[in-house]
Amino acid sequence: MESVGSIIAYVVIALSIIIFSVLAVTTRKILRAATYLLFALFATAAIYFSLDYEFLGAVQIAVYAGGIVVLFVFSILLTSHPGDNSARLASKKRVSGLIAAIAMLLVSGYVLISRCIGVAEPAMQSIDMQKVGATLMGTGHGEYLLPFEAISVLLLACIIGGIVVARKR
Amino acid sequence: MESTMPVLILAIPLFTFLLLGLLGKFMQRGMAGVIGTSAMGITLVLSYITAFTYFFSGNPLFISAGGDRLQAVIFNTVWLQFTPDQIDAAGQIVKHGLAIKLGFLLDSISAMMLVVITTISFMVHLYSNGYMRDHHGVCEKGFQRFFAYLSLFSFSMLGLVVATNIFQMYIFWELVGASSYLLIGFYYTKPSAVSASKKAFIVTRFADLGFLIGILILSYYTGTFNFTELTSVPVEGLNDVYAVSAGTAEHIRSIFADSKAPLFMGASVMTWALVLIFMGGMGKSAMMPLHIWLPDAMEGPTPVSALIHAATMVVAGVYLVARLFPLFLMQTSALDIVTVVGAVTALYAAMVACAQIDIKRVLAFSTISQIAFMMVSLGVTRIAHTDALGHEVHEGLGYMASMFHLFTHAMFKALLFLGAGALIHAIGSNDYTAMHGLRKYMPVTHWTFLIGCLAIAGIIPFAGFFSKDEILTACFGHSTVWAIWMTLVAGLTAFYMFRLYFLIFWWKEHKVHGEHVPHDQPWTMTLPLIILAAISCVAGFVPFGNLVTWNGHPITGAGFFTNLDNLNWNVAVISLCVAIIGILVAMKMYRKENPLPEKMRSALPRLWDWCHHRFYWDELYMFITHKIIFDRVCKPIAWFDRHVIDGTMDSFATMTNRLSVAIKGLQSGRIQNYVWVYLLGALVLAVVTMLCVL
Amino acid sequence: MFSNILIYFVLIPLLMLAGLGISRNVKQIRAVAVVGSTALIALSVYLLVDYLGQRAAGNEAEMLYTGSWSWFTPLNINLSVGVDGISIAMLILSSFILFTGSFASWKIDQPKEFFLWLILLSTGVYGFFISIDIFTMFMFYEVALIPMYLLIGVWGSGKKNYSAMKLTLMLMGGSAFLMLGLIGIYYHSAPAGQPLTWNLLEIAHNNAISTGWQHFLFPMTFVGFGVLGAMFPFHTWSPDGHASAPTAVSMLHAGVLMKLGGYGCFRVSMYLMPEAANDLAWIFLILTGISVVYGAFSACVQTDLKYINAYSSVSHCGLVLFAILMINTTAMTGAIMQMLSHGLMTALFFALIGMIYGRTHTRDIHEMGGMMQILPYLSVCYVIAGFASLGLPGLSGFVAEMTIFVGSFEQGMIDYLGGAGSLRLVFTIIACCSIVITAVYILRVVGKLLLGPVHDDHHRQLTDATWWERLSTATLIICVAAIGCFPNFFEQLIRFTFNPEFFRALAANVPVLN
Amino acid sequence: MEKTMLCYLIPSLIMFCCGVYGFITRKNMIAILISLELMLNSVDINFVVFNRFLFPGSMEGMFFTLFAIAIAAAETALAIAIIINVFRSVKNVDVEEVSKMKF
Repeated sequence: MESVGSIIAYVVIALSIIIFSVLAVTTRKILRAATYLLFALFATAAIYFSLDYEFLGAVQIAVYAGGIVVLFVFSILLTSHPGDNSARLASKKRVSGLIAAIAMLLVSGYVLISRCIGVAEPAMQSIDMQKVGATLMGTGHGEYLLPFEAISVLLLACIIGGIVVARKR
Repeated sequence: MESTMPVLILAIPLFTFLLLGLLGKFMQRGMAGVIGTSAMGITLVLSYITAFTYFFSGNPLFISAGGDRLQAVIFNTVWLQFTPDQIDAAGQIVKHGLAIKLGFLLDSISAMMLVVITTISFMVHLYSNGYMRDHHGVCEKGFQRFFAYLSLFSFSMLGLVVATNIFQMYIFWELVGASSYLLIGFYYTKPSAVSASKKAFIVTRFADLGFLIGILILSYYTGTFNFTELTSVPVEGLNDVYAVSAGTAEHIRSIFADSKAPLFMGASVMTWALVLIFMGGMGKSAMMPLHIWLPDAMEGPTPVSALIHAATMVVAGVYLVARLFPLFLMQTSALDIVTVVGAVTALYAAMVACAQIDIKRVLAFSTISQIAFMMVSLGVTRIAHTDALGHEVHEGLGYMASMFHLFTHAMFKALLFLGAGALIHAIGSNDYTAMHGLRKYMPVTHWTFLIGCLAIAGIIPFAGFFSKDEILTACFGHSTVWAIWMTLVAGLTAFYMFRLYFLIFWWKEHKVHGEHVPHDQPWTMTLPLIILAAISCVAGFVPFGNLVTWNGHPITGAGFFTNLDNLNWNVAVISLCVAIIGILVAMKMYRKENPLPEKMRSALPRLWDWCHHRFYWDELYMFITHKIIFDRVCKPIAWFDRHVIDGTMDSFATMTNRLSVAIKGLQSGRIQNYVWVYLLGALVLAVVTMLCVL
Repeated sequence: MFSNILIYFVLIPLLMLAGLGISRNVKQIRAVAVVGSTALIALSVYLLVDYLGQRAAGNEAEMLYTGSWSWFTPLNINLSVGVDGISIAMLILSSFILFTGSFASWKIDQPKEFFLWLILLSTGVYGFFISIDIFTMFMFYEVALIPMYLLIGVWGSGKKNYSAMKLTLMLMGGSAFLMLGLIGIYYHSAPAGQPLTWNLLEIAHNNAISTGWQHFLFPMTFVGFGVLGAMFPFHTWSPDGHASAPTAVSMLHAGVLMKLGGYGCFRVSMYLMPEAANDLAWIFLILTGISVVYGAFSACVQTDLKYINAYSSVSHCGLVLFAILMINTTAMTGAIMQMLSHGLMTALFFALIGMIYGRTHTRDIHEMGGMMQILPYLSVCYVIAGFASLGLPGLSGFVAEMTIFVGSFEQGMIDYLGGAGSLRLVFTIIACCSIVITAVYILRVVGKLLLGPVHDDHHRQLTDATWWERLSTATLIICVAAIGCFPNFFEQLIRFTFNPEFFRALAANVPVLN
Repeated sequence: MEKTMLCYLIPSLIMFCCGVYGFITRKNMIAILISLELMLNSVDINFVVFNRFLFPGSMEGMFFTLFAIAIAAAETALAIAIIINVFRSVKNVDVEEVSKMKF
């Protein structure tokens, strides 16, 4: 039996994920969409915390909320005038979007409900940073040096690519 | 006989053609005429020597010990080998493969034709030097070209008559057709000349199709093209010398008869072959129904008409039948066809000639009629028997008569044409309505023309009398019906020729327009007239029965007056009477201006119309070629090609295009669409999987 | 490799390409084209002389100058070369037409690019004729086809994009069939257990293609090559393509490229699959027989000079395939003669049409007339070409047609008397009719275009042929006349290949006279 | 009341569906990118949840999410660079208008 606090926390998190996600894709002001996204990301970070992945939650906040959303905001400011509303959606498009989304929801929801019901949260020790670091740097089984290096190269490439693409000619 | 002379006979005209054709425009016009004429003169001399040697030298190559004339192959080289020679193990040739050879076959008819061709050709060359100039003596434009073409024609015609094999004949047959085309269309700026030349070529080409197929059939069965293998046997002990033999022809016939399929559509294959070959002859010799090109061919310059369309090329058909005569003799059904075609054409052409206004057209139809005489004469020739009048008819009399008539007709018809040319040159029109009463102005032309008319009408002692008499005798020997038919045609001939003569030279006094008074032409034009008139007077005495017979065996003895001795006087009297009646009727109607012709015409309007319009053959042909072949065959085919065949091909392209346009929407480039489709696809797959698994 | 003379037939064009690459102005470009094509003529004539010498010395091999260099070992693809009399005839034809074509495009726009593609095309042509490896043959075939698209699309006239696209697509469609056929042949090229091969001679020697497979592969290859040979009903690229193509391209295309079709038909289809050739000839005999008269009838009512000539090509090339299908030594010899003859005279025709079009800017015969008075030289050449086309003795058309007719008729009679049906006989006679129809359309053009009064007074200012035009046409006329006057030389050159020992299709069809 | 795995997965699924809806319907390229982030994020949650509930002893899910976040950052940076570049040349970030490179 969970504590009431954690249930309330869960409900808040789940609701904010749902609400902000819906808002992020339905609002007609792009800057607001970015803000809603930010809240959804925070809520996700909260899920990570609640599942005892503190490091991951921290990364989520730092990279996503702190980095990506800021990028979004800058780019929005660069490409649109504040107060612009995006055009109303054509109903055909909205219907097709809704069909896809609801079909997805139904099919996946059916699978989830029929298969994943009743898996309780097992006990888990909180993961300390040292272990994370060792795993990331190790080369043994279940250790991630190679992907880490690959990610580093990728990020470097992205930096260069971003500069090249966005550079003024 | 060494072969340089025959080679030269062919080479000189060819060389002259190339010389004038390639370099003609760099030389003065008159020069071209001189070169052409003198080259032809040399050829004339060489041909005369050759013919004289053949007929009178007594050389064993040319005449056998028994007095039979032989065929000598002077030279013969392979030009195109179709099937290889079959060689046995020892390297000996077992059987010669099929090959076109080019060579020189000297026998009585080719020697005779050499004389005819070179004589007429030389006369025409000479005459053209005057004719192809205007009244101030300035040469016409294209003078060099004209002589080049004449040389080409002479070369081709000489090559045709000396052919050693039927394919060589076909080759030169086509070449004379082409040179005829070029010469008819000499005045190429005149649309009528252009269409006439086209017509001549295409009609004869159509006939040649039959000729070609005939050759193919004949050569398939016999395995050879060579005349010497088809009709002759080699003479013992001499190389390349042959004697015409009925036995060989009989052997050929047996090859056909013994083959697996001797009959085709009821007639024997050999008859088919010969009739198809004869079809080629019909085209060139303007036999009905392939005669329609010849009257139009008169669009060419008149000397050309004299050379090609009166004396030489048009008798090629007769020559062809004569060349293969032993084969025809073996297949009398083919000969019957020759007879019928000839007889019908003779009457038809004679009737039409009575109602023409253009003097050259009259002469053209007269030519058709006279050639038909030769054809009939060949057609009625059979082996020896007794005729209806109780006379012994010699084997091959008709053949001899035919060749005889060919010879005499060439002379007097060339004379008539050249005379007509002189008139046209003087008057500037082809219609007799523009002439009338010219006898005082152009005496030389008048007298020579009269001689020509007498000769063609068959009045003793002019050339036509003898040859026509022999023909009629041969006809009587075969069938009384045809004999009477041909006698009537002979009468008609006399009538229409004298109608022409009187309308040109008598009828009424000539009206002189302005300063231009018609007069005789310069010597280059009158000299040939006089020479040909002289020949027409004496040619009848040439002992053809001795010189030219189908198997080389003389019918009559040698000597100058033998023709008179050998006349069948019964026939001669009949034909003379008929001819004189014809002349008298013509004289009555046309000597002085009188209303009789007009009355006749209004009395028989239908007949006049039909004759005047040549029985509407041209209209019929026009209908067939334009309305049926062009409009009903060619145009639908062209339409079919563009719309059905090409349309199908295009519709493949259009269909592909439509399909890709239809599919193109899927590949819209909009990532959102892709995602949508992808997602739904994945979901469907998921559902399907679930339904299957669960 | 370079000791084999045949390699130079590909090497010289490649050198010419290099030469064009470095040439700076139009004079240098012309020099490269003329020198190169002259060298090719010299080479092919030398090859001819040497070949005859070897044959005279008693060399009885089927192909001479053979050589083979490995190219892609896993699939056993080699660059194998070798020639016999027929290939040599084709090489000579190609050289002369390239030579005259270079002169005919003396004043072309963008000469460098034009000659570049033209010579690339001829590289393909030469490569095709010297190859005896069917894979490289196919490759060179494609090399010859592709430049055509650009040559027509860029330098053409009229609705050139459509025509270029149509021509290329239809020929490529043919290639698809062809490739299928060739790969099929490869997989049946050797008896089980032996290595597969693309080499023509080895395949023929192995004789391992089963009759059932032949029945499938023969139509594939025959149709594939037949499309290029303008076989009914796959001929419709020809009128449009030729009408739009620039002069030299029309010349090369009708003169040489269409011969690739006929050559391929007999070298691959008939040679490698004799049983199927005998069994299935009747289908294609009907199609090609139709081509012959159909093309001729269509030509009778066309008004565009190039269309007339294109349809006449359909008719004449139909005769080539028709004769090949007779499977008779004489007829097949005639077919090769017809290829030579048609190549030369149609090149002459297209050259002349191009020259007339270049002056009058129209090809409609109703808009021209009396050219004989204005352009005497070109007109006389046109008349000569016309005479060659309608089969006047002394020019090349006659000997080719007569050889075909004699051979076909012989085979037709053999069939007919031997109880094998009268199809060949009937179609031979139908094909013979084409000589009349040909005369009709040729004389129609000559009458309308050259003779008669001048139709358009503006045309009176036109000037007659320039020296390069004269050279080009005169060369072709001399070639046409040479074949027409001395046909036996060419017949003997060609005939060697049609030996039943080599050419197995003939073995079933050895002529027996009665 | 126990918090089962489903409790986490359902919000994540809804988030994903929102992403799908947004991705399909929005025209603004940045909005599309935002939708994409939503989807990515929901997937991240799933990884973590599965790791946490099914394989509590191992860390694969967590690390995968970690890398996914890093890659998402890189991708977003690049995408935004491209969008800004596109905006510079066509003065628009509407995905319908940017069709010059199509076909």
